[in-house]
Amino acid sequence: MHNFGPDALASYLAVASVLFAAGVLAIATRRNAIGVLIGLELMLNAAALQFAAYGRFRLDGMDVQGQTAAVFVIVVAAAEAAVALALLFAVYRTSKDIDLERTRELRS
Amino acid sequence: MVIGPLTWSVLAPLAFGALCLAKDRSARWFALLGSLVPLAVGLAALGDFARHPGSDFRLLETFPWSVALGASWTVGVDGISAAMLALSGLVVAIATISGWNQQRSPRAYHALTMLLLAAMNGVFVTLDLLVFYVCWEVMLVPMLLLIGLWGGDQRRYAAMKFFVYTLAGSVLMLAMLIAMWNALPDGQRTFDLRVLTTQWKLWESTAFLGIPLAAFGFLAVLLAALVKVPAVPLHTWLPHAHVQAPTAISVILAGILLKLGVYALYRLAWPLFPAQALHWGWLIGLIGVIGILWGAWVALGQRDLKRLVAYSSVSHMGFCLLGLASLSVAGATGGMVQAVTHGLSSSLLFLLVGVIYDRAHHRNVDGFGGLAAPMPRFAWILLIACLAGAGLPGLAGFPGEVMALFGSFTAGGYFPWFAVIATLSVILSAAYLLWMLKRVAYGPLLHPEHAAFPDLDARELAMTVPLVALIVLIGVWPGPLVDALRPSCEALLTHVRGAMP
Amino acid sequence: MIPTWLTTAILFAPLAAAVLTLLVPRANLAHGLAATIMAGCTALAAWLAILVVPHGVTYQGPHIPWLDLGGFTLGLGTFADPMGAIMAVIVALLATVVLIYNSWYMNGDKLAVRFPWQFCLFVFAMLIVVLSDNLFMTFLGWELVGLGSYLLIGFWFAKPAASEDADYQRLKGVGARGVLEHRLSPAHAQLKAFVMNRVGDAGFLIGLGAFLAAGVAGGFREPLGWSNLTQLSLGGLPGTFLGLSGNELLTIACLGVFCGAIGKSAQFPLHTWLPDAMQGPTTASSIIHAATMVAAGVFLIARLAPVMTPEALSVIGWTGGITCLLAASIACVQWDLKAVLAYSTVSQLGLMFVALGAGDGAGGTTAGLSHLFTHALFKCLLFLCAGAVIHACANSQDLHRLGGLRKRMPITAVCSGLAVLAIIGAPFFSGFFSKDAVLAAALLHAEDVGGAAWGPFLLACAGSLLTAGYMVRWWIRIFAGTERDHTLTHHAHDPAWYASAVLLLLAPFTCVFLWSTWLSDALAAPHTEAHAHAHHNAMLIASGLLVVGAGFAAVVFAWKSELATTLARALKPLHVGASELWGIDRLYDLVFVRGLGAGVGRLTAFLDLGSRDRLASLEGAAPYRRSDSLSLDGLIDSIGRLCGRIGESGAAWHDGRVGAYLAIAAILGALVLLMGVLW
Amino acid sequence: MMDPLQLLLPEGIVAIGVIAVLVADILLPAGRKNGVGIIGIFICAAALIAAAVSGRGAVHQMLSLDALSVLARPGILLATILVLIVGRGEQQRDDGHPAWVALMLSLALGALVTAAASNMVTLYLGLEVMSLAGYALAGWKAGDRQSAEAGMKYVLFGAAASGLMLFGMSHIYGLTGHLDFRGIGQVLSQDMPVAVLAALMLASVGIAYKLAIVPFHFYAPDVYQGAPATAVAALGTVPKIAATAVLVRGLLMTVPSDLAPPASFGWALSLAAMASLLVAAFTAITSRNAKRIVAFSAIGHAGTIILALAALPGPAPIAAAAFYLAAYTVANIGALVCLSVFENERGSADLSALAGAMRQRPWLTSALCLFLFSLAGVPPLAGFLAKWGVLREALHAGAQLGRSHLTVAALVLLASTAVSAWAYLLVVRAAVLQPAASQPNPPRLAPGTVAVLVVCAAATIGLGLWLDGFAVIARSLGGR
Amino acid sequence: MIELGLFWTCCLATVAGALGAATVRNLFHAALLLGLCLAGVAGLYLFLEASYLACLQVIVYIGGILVLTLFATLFSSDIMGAVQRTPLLLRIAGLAASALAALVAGRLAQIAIAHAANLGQTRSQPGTLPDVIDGTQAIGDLLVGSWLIPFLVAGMLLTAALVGAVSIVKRYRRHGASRA
Repeated sequence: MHNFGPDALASYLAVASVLFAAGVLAIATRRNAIGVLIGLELMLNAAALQFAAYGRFRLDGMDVQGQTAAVFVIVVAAAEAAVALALLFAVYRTSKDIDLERTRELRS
Repeated sequence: MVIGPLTWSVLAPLAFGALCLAKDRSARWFALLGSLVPLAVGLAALGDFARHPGSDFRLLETFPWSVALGASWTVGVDGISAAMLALSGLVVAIATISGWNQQRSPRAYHALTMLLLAAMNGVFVTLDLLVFYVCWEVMLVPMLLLIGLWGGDQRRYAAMKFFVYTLAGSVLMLAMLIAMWNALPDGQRTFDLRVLTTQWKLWESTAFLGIPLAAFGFLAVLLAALVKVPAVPLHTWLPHAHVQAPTAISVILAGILLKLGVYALYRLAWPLFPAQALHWGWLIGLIGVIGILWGAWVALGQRDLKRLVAYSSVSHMGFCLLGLASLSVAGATGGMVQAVTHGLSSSLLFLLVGVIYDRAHHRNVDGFGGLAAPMPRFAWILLIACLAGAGLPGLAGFPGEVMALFGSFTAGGYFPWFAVIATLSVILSAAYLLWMLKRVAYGPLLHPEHAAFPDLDARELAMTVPLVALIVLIGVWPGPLVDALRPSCEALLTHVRGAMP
Repeated sequence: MIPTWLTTAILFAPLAAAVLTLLVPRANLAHGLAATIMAGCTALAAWLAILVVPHGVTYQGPHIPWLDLGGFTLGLGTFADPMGAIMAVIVALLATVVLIYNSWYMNGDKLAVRFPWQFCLFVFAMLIVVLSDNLFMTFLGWELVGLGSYLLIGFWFAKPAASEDADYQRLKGVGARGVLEHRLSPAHAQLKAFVMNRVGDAGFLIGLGAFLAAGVAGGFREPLGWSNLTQLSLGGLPGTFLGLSGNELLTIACLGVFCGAIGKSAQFPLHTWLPDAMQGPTTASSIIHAATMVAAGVFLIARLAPVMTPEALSVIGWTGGITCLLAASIACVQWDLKAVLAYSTVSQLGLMFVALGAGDGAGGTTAGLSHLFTHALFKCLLFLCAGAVIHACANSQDLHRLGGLRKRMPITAVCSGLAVLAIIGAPFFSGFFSKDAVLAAALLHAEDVGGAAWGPFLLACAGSLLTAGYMVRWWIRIFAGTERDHTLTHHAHDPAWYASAVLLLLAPFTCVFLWSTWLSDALAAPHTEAHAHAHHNAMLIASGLLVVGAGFAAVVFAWKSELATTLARALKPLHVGASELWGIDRLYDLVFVRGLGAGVGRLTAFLDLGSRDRLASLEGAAPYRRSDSLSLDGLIDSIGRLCGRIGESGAAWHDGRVGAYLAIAAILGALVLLMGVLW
Repeated sequence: MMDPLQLLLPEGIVAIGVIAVLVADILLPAGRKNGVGIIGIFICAAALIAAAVSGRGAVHQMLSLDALSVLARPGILLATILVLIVGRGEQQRDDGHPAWVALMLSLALGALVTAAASNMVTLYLGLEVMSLAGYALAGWKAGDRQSAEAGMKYVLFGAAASGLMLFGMSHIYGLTGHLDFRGIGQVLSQDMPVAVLAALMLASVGIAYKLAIVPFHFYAPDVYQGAPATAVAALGTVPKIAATAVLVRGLLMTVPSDLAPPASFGWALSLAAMASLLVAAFTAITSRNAKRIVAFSAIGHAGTIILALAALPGPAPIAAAAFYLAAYTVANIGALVCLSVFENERGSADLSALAGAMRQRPWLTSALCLFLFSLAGVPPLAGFLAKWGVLREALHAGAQLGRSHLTVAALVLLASTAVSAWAYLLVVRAAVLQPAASQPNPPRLAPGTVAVLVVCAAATIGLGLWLDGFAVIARSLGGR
Repeated sequence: MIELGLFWTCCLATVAGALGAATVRNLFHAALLLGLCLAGVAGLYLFLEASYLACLQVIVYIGGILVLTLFATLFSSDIMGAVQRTPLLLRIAGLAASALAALVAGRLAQIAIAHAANLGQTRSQPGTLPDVIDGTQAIGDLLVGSWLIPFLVAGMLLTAALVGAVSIVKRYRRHGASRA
């Protein structure tokens, strides 16, 4: 297929889709909160990659908005990870565990 | 702005209810005063209608509320609502006397009673559909708390069941209300019942989920009303509520709350959707007949006195439905008379059950016997109450029942047959009430310790004797009451018949 | 001219007496006051009768509308015609004398002070029935009469059931095997009487409704007035109503009203309350359950005679005939002296209905009314005599133990003897005259119509035969022969002078000459060749029945008493059947009281709210049981439980797993996107 | 075009407030840090005043200060003030109070930005500011296991939702070449396949998550139950106001033509609304924790709000949604403040722990009942009138505009009202009807808490009687 | 040719890293695989002429987030050991969710490629490596230009995150488990 390659949009979108799906998979199936966090990063990367790719492949040349949006995604991801890790620490302090199967005091 | 008597009949209970919160000792006096205001207003209006019969709305007042929504505080009474207003004042006054010695948080108790009264009066006097609905729902809350806080062992179950059951019954009415409002042309939207009544053709021609809006609205009002009446098979909240509620609240429940269902049919279902009423009248009649018989038969199988009286209410309220549905003047008027008189007689019965519950601390009918010897006054009044319930001529139970029956006999369609079936209830009502009377009051004294029961004291006489007097009065001379109610019923039926194709 | 206040005054005198005596705390005073007022009332009633009866006029008194129901009104008003006037006199007279008698009878009873006002209330109600000018007002009085009966049957409300009453067990007769002793008490008897009357009244109401429907359809403003009802039958009927022809509607109406009469007049199949009603004071029974109230049914049917259709009449005749024989057969084997009288009342009322069933043309109405009037007086007398005996013999009512009282109670013996002669229809006694008229009417009707119409006549004859037998037996066992139980009877004596005077006052009315021709004239009995012929035949038949019945009884009970035992053994099935009251009480107790009443009541109660366990566990104290969903309330709760179940299955998804949360959200979201938008 | 600085004055004040609070935290000595709460309250008040005077306009196609944000701003700020007042009373001796205030202000800032966002980037960032502040607030109860768990779940689910949203945004960007709503709308109004709406829906997942709409509601029960009640009062209201505002703007600016079915946003909205209502009502009745019940009720109320939005376009549905939000906000804050008092005194908001509340604190329990009845929609309280407005819009769209699925949705709303009434009654039963052994006399409530409750109660009753409210709001939106 | 090889290597690294990070049992390995994935994405950024983004990716993600993550795996009681398995139902659901997510993403990508109005599916001037300065400059211009507001908001976001994270850690370090 000629549509795939460094110069084709489809290849980036495909990679991003895989990242996205892998992220969903990780979030859904990981028992360990860190694993879920890893999945989250995968999803965010998929989005960022797609932003960058879409920004690049415009009819009227490169649109820097895509890249910039991706920058924000990375920044927010970092901030999110920090807060998430802080809360994981809190859970670890109170439950001595961050296994999501075992820290389920809140449930119906 | 001058506030007129009808607005006062809603405001006064609210104001006195607020005063009730001040002090434990004075709360009951304020509650009594608060209930006397609507009683006075209602009686005055009723007297006016009895002297000058007419189907018009009197004592009209209007205060604008929302022009955009077409909602306003519009009040006015015709004979029907005047009678209901007087009844509510009377029954709450008597219930207040019944709860005179309430020890547990009397302030809250009396204040909630007043809130309940205000809401009920609001329903009776308003001519605005939105206000009607608001008051209709508001009364659930004080009732919930009154049953749930001052009730018997299973009060929580009973109170919550009452609340959710009646709420579920009336939610569709909200949809109806809004759909009707939407269906009106822009700029003419209003909740004024007098206007809405004239628009009945519009509800017939507006579609709602594939059926005419009128059909949906009729169903909605019907559901709300039948739950409150309560009509079989939507009645099973009633025995729980009655059994668990304190005596005074049972009195209010039986005396007024149930009448709201009937009132809603008279004020909403029939006027707003006359064509539907014509079409489905037989069904209401059938429901009424089924309720009459079923309630009576279940009452026959009861051991708990309160439950027995509760089922007698189910049975008696069936006559209201039958009478109204028959679309005859005699029947419709009779249904309303029955609503009033049942308010008196069932209140009396509940009061008397409360009297012996206070003494024996149980309500099992098999646990009594021969109380007529130590408590002759009690036994005589109980006899009158039972006979009134059984529809003996000369007592209040008779006119309404017989008018409803005669209305059905003279109506067409299935109604004569309904009346034939409903007539069986004269046997059953005599059976369950007098059997109860026999088991409670007559025969040898079952428990020697009951010999020490004191007869009715001054307070108990004060709450029962007015009811007895009214029961005899209306039974002997129902004319004024009927004269006050009949023109409104006649106008209603004329309106309904106008929808005949 | 009749003063306009006259009927009203007659009507309200008893009410005034009731109200006044209610305020009087002393028994004698109350009795005296009531008797005085009732005496005045009797005088007024007599005046009215004098004004009305000789001229055969009808009088419409004041009338007011009571309920204005749009298209029609239901009114209250007074009305007098010969039959009503005579009835009013009889009611007032008997009330007066019974009040006097009762002041002796209840002397010393703590409850005696209640008697006059309850009694006067009853008389008021009875006079409403008698003097009303429309069917609706009659119904009002009808129901109030029931109330009076209810109150007076339950006069001694605190008495225990017979099965637990030592006195009753000591004194009871051995023959009453069909009586349900655990249900035999004033408190139960009053309930039974009221409810069984209500069964009839339900029919009455339906009849009333049918008349009303017909009347309203016919355009009458006051559809239930007597004259309007008469017009109805004369062609004022609508063509069809509810798919019924006018005649059918009228028949239904008549039969409905007759149901009321069946109840009030204790006709088969609603006769079982009357024997139980003997639990009340004998004095009350004498007028309520013998003379007047039970006759109200007859009076009402006679009143409606112009309206009655042939179909309705034949039902009336048959019912009367069956009742007449049935009750007589039971009366033959009763050993309780009041029970014999009670069944004899039922039987005699049946006889009256046989007459009414013969129809106006055959003279049935006048015959029935004549018998009603004569019966009222002699049956009242019989009851008062019975009361004297019971009072004298330590409350014993057992025909086994009484006997030979003629020497100790001569006045009572003579008076009751006269009354017995009257009831068995001995010549020169009032019963002879009226019973002859009844049989004549039935005979004439049977001859006219033929076929099944012979049934009532034959049943009436059989009943009359038995009547002669058991009444003679009754008198012989009480007054003739020798003392059987000295302990019971040795104190016996006639009642106090004023009570004896009452008996003596009533005794002359058993004589035929006080009644005969003027009564039939007053009631406008037809006088034709056929009637004369029928009377002739009926007289022969009646005399024959009398001779056979009374003679047989005299032989058996006065002379060869072992013959009775032999006979009982020979006719064992009949004897046992009659002793068991033909099983009717037991059947009713099983089917209606325990079955349709308590049984169905419990069943519907279960179907409605569920078992008692369920009610006890509503706050969640006990586990939920599947069977409780069968009940209506359980079903409603099941809806709630279903909501809870749905909620629980919904809540199961909220199990605290973040991964699952995202998976579900992603799956649902993706499915919506894929199905709704992307493809 | 107005000066952006003036337009964004409230946002600016709040942003500076965050910094000011942090500075104050450093300056104040330990044990005296409680005064910071006052600063927070004044900052919000100042922002409120600024919001009243700042005009309307757009900033760089990033923020749009239109009628919606003008309507949302006071709501956000007032809710924040109420929570700040309560929090100040609650955290008398907590040295973390300044940080808490800073986070609350951040939450408000995020909400302000979100409510005004007219660009995917600002929308995303605004939501994230709200989220990040919220995550920390949820886990705020020091050393509390449930609070920590709530925070963790909040952050994990929230980040996942924002991941989904970002993914959708990137596709929108790719498909249309624009990140601002207007540009997107312009492209979408040209010839584009309907499927593009899928990207929009994906991008609105973040909003759905903030509103707690099925199926993005799962976190809500757990978080509400575990997080401190005061935090929940903020988390359950402030973001919802913002999310609703931006959802309306997004719908109006991006989604082409009308919202009529099939295969459109309107359909999806009513579907989600019905699902939310039903899930909330049925699941709530099985809950045994008052805050969890409030959480489920919040889900149902979110469903009601988007039911109103499904009746777009036109000012009336927005007015209905706005009124609903107002009614919901006061009642929700009021209820949670009451519950927070009980939670702090009794250690838990489990239903079993509420027994005897009426005996112990009659007025507070009465207030709780008032708020719960308002949430349940009992007239004449605000919740009823609000529900009335939404029903009116839904039935109007259903009958008069021919979207009959909205009529069905309205009936579902009514059914869920009846079912969820049971859930509220469970709380009422536990607190009012359930007797308990005698409890000690409780300490006096902090005056701030009392004031907040009085304000909420007055608003709950007052809004319920303000029938003209819809018309007034609709008129203020009329400029659109 | 080398460029093409590098591209496919990056793609492979990204995909393999992502799938591995999502599936391997050992959490530490998963974190390392995430690093691989992130590096691959950084490479792809270079191919998209987004060198600034690539730098940011390397510094922030691989440098910051990954280290944090690796560090945090130490909380876990089962860093290297036998990981307890996720419930089967949840794994199936996760797979389904992931498959559906892939489907949605793929479909959206397909639509984008087929229908997007102003989207070029291939790069107009292939072959040259990105001009680092220009791209970065453009980003900078944008951030102080029309994207100033997001830029400022991002600053507040970082502040909030910082305050939140620090205070949470502080609060929980002080208190142990209070509710068992």
